Amino acid sequence: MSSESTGDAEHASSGGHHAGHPTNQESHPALRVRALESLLVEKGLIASDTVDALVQAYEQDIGPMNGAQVVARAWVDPAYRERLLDNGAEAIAELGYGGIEGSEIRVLENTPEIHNVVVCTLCSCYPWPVLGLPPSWYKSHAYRSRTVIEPRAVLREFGLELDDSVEVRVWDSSADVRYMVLPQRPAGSEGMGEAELADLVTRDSMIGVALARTPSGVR
Amino acid sequence: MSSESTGDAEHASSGGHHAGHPTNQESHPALRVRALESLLVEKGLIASDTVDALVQAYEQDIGPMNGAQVVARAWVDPAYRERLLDNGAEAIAELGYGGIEGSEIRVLENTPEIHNVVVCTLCSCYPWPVLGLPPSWYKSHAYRSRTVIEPRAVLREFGLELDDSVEVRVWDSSADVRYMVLPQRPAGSEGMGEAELADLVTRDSMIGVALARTPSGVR
Amino acid sequence: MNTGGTLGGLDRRVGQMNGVHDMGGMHGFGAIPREEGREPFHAEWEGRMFGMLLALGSHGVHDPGGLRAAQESMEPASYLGFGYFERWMWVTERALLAKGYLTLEELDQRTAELDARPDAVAQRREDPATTARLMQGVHTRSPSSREGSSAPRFRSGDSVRVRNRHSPGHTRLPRYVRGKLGAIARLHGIHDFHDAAPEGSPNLPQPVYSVRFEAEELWGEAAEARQSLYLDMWESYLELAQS
Amino acid sequence: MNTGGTLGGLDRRVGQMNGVHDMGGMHGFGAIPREEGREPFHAEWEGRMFGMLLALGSHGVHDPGGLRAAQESMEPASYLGFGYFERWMWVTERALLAKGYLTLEELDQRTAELDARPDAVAQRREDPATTARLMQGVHTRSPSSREGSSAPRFRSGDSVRVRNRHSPGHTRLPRYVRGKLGAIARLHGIHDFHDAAPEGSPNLPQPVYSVRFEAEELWGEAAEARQSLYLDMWESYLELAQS
Repeated sequence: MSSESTGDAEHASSGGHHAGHPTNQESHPALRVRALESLLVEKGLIASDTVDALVQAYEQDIGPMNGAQVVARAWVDPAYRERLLDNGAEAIAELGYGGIEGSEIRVLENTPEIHNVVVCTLCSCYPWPVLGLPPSWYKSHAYRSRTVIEPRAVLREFGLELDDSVEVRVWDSSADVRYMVLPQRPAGSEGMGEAELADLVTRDSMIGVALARTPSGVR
Repeated sequence: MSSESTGDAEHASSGGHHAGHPTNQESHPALRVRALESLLVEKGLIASDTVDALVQAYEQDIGPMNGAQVVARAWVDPAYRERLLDNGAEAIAELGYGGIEGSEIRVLENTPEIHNVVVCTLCSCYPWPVLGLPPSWYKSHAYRSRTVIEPRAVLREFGLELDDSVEVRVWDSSADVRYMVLPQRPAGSEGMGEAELADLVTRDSMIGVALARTPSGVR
Repeated sequence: MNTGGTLGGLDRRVGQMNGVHDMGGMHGFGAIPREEGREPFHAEWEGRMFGMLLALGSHGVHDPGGLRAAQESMEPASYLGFGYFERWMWVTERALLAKGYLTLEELDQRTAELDARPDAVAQRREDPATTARLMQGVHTRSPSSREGSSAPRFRSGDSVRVRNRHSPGHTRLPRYVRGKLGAIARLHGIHDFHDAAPEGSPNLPQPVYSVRFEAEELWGEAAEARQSLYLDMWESYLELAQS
Repeated sequence: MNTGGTLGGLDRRVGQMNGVHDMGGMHGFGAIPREEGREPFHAEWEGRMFGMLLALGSHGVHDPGGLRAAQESMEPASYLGFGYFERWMWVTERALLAKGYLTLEELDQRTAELDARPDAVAQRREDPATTARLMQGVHTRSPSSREGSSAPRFRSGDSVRVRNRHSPGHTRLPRYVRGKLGAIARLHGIHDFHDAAPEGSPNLPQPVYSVRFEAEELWGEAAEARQSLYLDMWESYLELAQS
């Protein structure tokens, strides 16, 4: 298997031999990136605290916990759910989320009859404000190539076996609209509050490769 | 540019880092092939003289000089030309050529109205008995990908500018039939004998990326 | 996002229409890798690279809208062999070199210096005002819809045929739908158009539609049961199908 | 060529229908590399590798007809990154390992030994009888046409539509013609069929046709002036077009 398919971390350790790389010397990406940052700071093109703040934002503040709140709200508030399905980005902004890769977000509702799953075949487009940066598998060549031609096989790899009566809708994010799935509210979650419900909403369930957790699976 | 695009020799020198290669250790192909041959000889799976004979055959005996003789004969002998265009492999066998990758050979006649050019997009199929093993450029990803979609641009890279009135026929060798082009007999070659004519016939003219040489270009 | 300008000389014409990045429907990439390390950054350098990429964009050093096209100008074997953040590193280096902000010599030299002194403390530069402005954009929505002058040509339910386009240059039209029959599901509004345009000709905003395809139309007998596919398509990708 | 059997466990089902090897019409591979070194072998190891490949085939160690499919089972980045003879090395190693003729350990060990002793003289083994028999095949034609029991379905001039096939496994049907309209130019006779078949079902010989396509049909507006394309196609790839 290529380093690509096992995530970037492993790739980092594979070192040089990069045909086509515009450098004279082969070097470990970690070292190369340090050199790049050092020069850009020195030349005043970037500030260290800007990079710090961006890293911190996408490591800590901007992630699937945001989308989970959106989903939980939609589960308890029918009027919000309607606004969310009608204009995702605006309804998401009501909860304070928005920004890069979130200008247009469309929310797709899973039902007993229709299961939605999101992919980006041409690159790795993803709704950053609600889900953060994509996980490695979403960026993998396997996920990008296979999801449009054999979604049921892909979902089975994620442990999700759908009945043949369910329509699988695959959304390929080729333009400026980003997609997020509104998973079905799990049975047994009646009477739970928004915060508790948000704990049931996983990243994978908002991409469409999994269902939301059932309460028994949480407690 | 990748090592691929500059031929195998350069690639050989680029060394290891082969993700997906079924070996534990990264090694130079030259070394690996020596190890492989050494083991296969030791185990009695191959004989050294067999490998010697095969290398010698494709380095010295089986090459475009064979095809050139076929073309020269067709230029001087109309009945042979007819048999050649009707059943290439049989007519080629009349001159003693045949063997691996030559079971079915179809010969394509270039005319003032029609220019034929041969490619193999899925791999590198080639009529070995008449042209030998293919040159690096024929095996390159660039030639394989581009020739079917922009043959005139490809031919221009080879220095061959065809008038827009000429139909360009591209032959993609996807099955068991192999293709060879019968180039137009050049002006000024009237009265030349077969051996002299064969000297005008280049490998590239039998693939279709060039014309046969004109006598002035030879002498 | 800003879509004017070029990425350090790497404009959309260097993107590849039928490139290896266009992998929808391809076979051979194996199982989906599920092992997860630390996400989203598996190593510190990935985070720094990502941060630099965004920081440079806010300075106008590159055009964020051209980043997809720039990646496509990578050699195919490298595109497949590189990891996600390595591709960004490649694109960023290229942009900085092309615009003259850096030379290859100084980058190589600095790399060698740092290699020799692994414990060197990085020089820092603080710019709280710029950081605050950039972080505002990270957290605040700016809609990408445009005001449209021309009325959309298609209506929901219209049967459309995707044009069989194969011109070189960047596009957002994947190969697997070209020539196929679909149906307009919804109008998304008027959006900037990102495809490569002939030099000097403007890329005017166009209506973008969500178009539905049945899996059988795309994949023939290989299609799975009850699958549909939705793709966002600019109006110029489509023509009304003869019914 | 022999088309039965498998290549050391690498049968045609591991080949890739929509694989990266199917590169007709792709962009991004740049200019055609024209520098020529020594041809056909740029280095001694390339010739030895080639000779071994043919020598092993004559022993039934692998199935020459399955070699194309076996190459397609390479990971895409490796397929693109390897040179031509390196791909054969990969396929040969795989076949020998899978059939148990070699173990990875002994191959690695021998490689290390030879690395340590670069001047070691290779052990030789002579087998003039086998060599003579093999060289006879190298120089003598054996037709690949088969006797056909069923009459060909199509006649020259027939308008045919290429089936939109996307099943995994080896095929000789390039992606760029699927779904397209062509015309039967000529019948080549009955040939063995090489595509992946479901396990246990026989791959019966079929008529093979030379089919002509107009470039506009394949590439739309990107087509060059007055271009046509001829492709050899097994009968099951085609259906009569409604006219």
